[in-house]
Amino acid sequence: MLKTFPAGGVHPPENKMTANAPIQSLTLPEQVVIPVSQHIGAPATVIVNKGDTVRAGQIIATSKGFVSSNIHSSVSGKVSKIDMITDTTGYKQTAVFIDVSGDEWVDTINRSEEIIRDVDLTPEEITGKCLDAGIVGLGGATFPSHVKLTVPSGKKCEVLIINGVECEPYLTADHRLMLERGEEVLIGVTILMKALRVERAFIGIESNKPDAIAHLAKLASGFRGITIHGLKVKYPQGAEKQLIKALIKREVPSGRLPLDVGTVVHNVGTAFAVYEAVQKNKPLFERVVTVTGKALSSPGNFLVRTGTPVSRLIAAAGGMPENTGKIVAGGPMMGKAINNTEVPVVKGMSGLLLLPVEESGRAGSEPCIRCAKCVSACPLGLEPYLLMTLAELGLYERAETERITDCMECGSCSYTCPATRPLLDYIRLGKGIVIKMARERNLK
Amino acid sequence: MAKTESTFKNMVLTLTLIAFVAATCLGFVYELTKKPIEMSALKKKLDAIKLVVPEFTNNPDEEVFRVATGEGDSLDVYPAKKDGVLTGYAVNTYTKSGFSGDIHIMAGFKPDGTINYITVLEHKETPGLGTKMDEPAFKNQFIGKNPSDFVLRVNKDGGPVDAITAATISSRAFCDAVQRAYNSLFAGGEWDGNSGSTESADPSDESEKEKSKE
Amino acid sequence: MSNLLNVSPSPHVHGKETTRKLMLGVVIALIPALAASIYFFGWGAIIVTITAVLSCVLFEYLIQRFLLKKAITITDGSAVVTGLLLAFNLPSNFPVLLVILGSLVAIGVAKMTFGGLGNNPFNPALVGRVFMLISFPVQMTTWPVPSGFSTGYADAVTGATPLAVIKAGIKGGEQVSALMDQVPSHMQLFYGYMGGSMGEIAAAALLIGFAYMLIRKIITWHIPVSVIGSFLIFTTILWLAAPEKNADPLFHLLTGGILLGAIYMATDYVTSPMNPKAMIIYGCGIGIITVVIRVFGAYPEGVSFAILIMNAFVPLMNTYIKPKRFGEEVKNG
Amino acid sequence: MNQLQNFTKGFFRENPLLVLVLGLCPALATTTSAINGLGMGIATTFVLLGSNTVVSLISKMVPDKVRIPSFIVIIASFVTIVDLLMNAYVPELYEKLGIFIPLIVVNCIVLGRAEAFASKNNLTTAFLDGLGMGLGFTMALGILGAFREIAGSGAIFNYKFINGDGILVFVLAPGAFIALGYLIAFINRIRKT
Amino acid sequence: MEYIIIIISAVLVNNIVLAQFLGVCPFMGVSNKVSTAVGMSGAVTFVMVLAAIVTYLIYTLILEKLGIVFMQTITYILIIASLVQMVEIVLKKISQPLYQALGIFLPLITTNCAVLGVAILVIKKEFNLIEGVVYSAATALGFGLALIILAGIREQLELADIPKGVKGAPVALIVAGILALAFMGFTGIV
Repeated sequence: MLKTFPAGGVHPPENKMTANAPIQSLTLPEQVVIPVSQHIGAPATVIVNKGDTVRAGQIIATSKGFVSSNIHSSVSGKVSKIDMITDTTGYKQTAVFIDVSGDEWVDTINRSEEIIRDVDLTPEEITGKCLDAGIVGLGGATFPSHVKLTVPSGKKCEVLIINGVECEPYLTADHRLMLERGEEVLIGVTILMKALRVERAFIGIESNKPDAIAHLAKLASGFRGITIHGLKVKYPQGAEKQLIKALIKREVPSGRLPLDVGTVVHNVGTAFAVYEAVQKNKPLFERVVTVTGKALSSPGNFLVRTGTPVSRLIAAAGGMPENTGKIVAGGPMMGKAINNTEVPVVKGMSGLLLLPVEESGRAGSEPCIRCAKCVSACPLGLEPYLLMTLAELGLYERAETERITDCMECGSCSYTCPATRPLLDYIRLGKGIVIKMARERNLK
Repeated sequence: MAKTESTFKNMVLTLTLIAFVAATCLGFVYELTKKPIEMSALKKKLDAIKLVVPEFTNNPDEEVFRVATGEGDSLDVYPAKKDGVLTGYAVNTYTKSGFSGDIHIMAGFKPDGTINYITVLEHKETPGLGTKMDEPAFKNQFIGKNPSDFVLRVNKDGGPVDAITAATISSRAFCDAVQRAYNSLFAGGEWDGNSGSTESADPSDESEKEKSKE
Repeated sequence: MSNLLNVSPSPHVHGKETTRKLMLGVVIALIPALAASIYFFGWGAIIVTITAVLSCVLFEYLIQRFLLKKAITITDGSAVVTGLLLAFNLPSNFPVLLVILGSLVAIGVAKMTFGGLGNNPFNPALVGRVFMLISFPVQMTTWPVPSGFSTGYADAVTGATPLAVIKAGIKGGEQVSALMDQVPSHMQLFYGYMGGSMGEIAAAALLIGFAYMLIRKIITWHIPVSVIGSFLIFTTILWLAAPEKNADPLFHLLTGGILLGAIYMATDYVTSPMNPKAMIIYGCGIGIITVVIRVFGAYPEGVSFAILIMNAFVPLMNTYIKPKRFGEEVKNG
Repeated sequence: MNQLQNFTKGFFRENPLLVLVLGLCPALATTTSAINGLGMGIATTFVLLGSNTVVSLISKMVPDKVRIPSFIVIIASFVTIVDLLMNAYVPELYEKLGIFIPLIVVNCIVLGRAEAFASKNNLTTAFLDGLGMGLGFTMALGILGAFREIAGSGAIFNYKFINGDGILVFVLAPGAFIALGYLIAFINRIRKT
Repeated sequence: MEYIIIIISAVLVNNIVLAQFLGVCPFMGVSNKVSTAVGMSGAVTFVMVLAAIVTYLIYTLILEKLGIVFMQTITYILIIASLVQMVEIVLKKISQPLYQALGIFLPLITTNCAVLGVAILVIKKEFNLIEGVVYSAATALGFGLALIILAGIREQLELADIPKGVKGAPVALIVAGILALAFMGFTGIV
């Protein structure tokens, strides 16, 4: 019996058509645009000026505060300007524009293909290296990894969970990474275990990736304390709390962190980035992105430098199909629709999905028939139909007692609603207001 | 006129005064209506009696007597006499097996026990269903029948009485009340209350369905 | 190009289920029972069904168009389902005019008064049925006897339902074992050979529809199973306590529309609770009240009343019985 | 004009039942037929008239703190008078209205008018107000009773015009609620347009 | 057994509001929220039982003895009014939380015809004192049940799109009507 979380979840069509496409390196663009906020927390402070020459891996913006992250140049070239751009989320933010010339990397980076297994750093040194290398959670949340590696006194991490679930339809970046860089991933896991001082690590992988499970299981026999666990295919299996529940049967209480139940979750992509940062001194400036869509002529998985405009990715995948109606940065369930193809690839972008016109629109909202499908789909045991109505009518106090802030915006409710009601849209709206209300109340 | 102050003396005085006036008025009206109320109650009773027995010249209300039902209580019987000759009895009978609550019936018998006429005095039956027991279509099948050979049983229970459609229970209750009157008066209360013709054996067992489907 | 891109919040894909498909699914699930009804009752079943469905849809249209002046939503199929279920709860010889009146009550009173689909606290078809049952007890309780496909309508031969026969008999002091000879065998009951409301007779056909709805995930098991479960437990207890005064549980299950109610009426989305815990309580409530009314009350069948009564409790259940929230049980640390 | 309005407001603009939604219990319980409804309405009107008149007359004399008890006593006296009179002279109607005759005493309309209107106005005004309100209430009960009688038993003023039964539910409790609900909804609708 | 029949009859079969039309005004008036409905039910139960006892005693010991039964209405309403006042004062003194929970409903109860109605019915039905207490408590329970159900439904309807003219009292009456329809299923249980 495969493990999974007990309540809620949906089964969208998987559409993982790039599962067998090996990772290709994307050629460098003429110009990259690197935003200073590619993570959760305070934006980094730019430390280069217009006209400066930079090399790949050179730090161009430093983290501001504990929950923040360094930003590195992903190419070599000249800073042409520092300006505001609209990023994938639709917000304006500062970005560093670099005209590419050649491909010179910072000297300290070990560019050899050799795999270095031995780790002889202390936990603090590992955390420090992650901080320096600007590592953030690559599953999509982009939470700075060094924060998660710092266990506050009084708390103890018992087991490390590695997220190789990739439950979003279409996406295969983590899947390919596990297949092609399995050993590096496992070394990365070992490093994380060391940093967290834990003896055991569970890697959870959805059972629709049997090759990855087999491959990693074989490799894991050479690593101490790492076990591979096949999981049922169900969205959102990859959500942190759901994964924890599935693997160690503990529920993270509302408003608390995984560490409160003795665990920390990292993505396989992050584990790989940690490997590169610690063993190869390579900061995080490139990542694997799945470029996919039913109409694309050659969808695939690409290793791409941050700051590359997504138009380059689309071109590499065979060019924009005629009937493209929507471009989504990320997966179809939680990704963000972008409104132009010049937005840059950022650390957290795991996929680029091109939806045809007929799949891009939304059907009109019909009256709620109280079928309760949203309630049974909600992995958090919330009542989306009620939260939506409360948000719609502005009954925020009641929405708060109905725990609107627990919502992780997985989209299962909207996906499943037969009346195509914009459940999540309203819940997001209400949640924002409720969080604001709570914050103001706390200030008083 | 100035508003009266809310002093204790004033309050007591006002209330007492109002109460006194009110009580006086009521006492007066009560005295005034006492007779008419009694009269109307009597008239109602006499009207019912008149309806169910042949012509009479006496005042049956004055000659009322009680007969035991054999169930621990008794019924009022009003003898109707024309010029001193007995023409019939009006029996104020009841049943507990009504669909919703007791039913009171005035049943008129000729001296030989033949049913003369019946009228329903009081009931809480379902309008449109049980209420039909006071309509000729149902009642008339009892006229001229003598319960000594006419079994007071609805045809569903094997008797000759056509029950009101969808109101079998009220029909049964009606039969039960008439049977009680007949037995008390003519069978001297020698009636075990359960001759099989009615289902009133156990008054607590009223959970009968009315809407019998037929 | 970029101007033409569609930008909307996630999720960007949607499941295949739509209101219309769900309603169509319910209709499909009702087809076996309809077929059985037509087989046993003939033209009457067809006339009543068509009248009910058409008038429900028509009333919904008229009320939305002229009274509420709202968008017309008859195409969502919910009025069709209401019409079908109302027809299933009527005798197959029910006068056409009264079928139309019943539809008006179901749609006009029970549904549109509250603002239409999704807002009504009570099951419209059942409000229609109970309204008619109380208003026209005679017509509502004269059932045509099954006769193979018959072309008779108003002049059909009528008879009592098995449940009514047994109930009347028990009240008349007869033994159940003797009464059982007067009603069809359990096997006949299972196929639907008995007098009764159009849709309630054929247990086999209803169960086929149930299986279909479960497989299609139109409904979950919670409500039907808890209704039938509590119903069976209660009737079994009564039966074991006094086998000569109470019909056996299987007989109870196969008669009097409990299956129709449990599978199709109690599971009505709008008027049933929103989470499994509440659904089970709701279902048990229906099962128990049904038996109470059947065994102790005036009406031989109780399932319509039981569902309406539990409908009334649904808002309270939705407010006070919450699904198990994730992260609720684990205490700090 | 003003006095005329005092009289007419009870019929439509401030109809105690259909607009102010007061006096629901008798309105539901006694309207099984038009006659019963009207009978109840007239009984209430009598009490209203009497109490309004007397309250208006003596309100100045009554100290504030015992105002409500005094009014209640006055109203209760009139109710008892109506009760006795009806018992004596219209016994059949009396029987049908039953407990709802003594319950006029807690009818919010009566105490409401006495307290909010009659105690603050002169005799004529209070009298007209009581008459208007009472007749307005009577009218509403009559309409409701007529509707229920027509729909429920196919008759009007006990004259049966159809063969057989009507829609029985309308002479029963559920029909009372539903009919009154739609009647008020209907009034709401014409008031707003 | 007798008491059980009284209880079932008063709560389900002859529900005071849904079948007997008593206490409809508070039934409509305080059914907007479940919490107030619960408070009202509590207060009504308390007063109803108390009033039934006191009026019963007064009736049998004074009115009947003196032969002034026609003074019933006037005496009862005065008893209930002063009872409500007294309860209010006593409650305020002995239990502040209880007073806060029930206090605001108490003045409304004077004009709740269910209270007076029950007091009269206890006499009319020829109950003895204990039966009267059981009957009044069960009636109050039935009142509370209907009130809380209606409040639950009305709370939910707050979130619904009710047509304009029907909103408010009409829809509450129609819900009550359907509720009465459903409760008719209990006919004949006792």
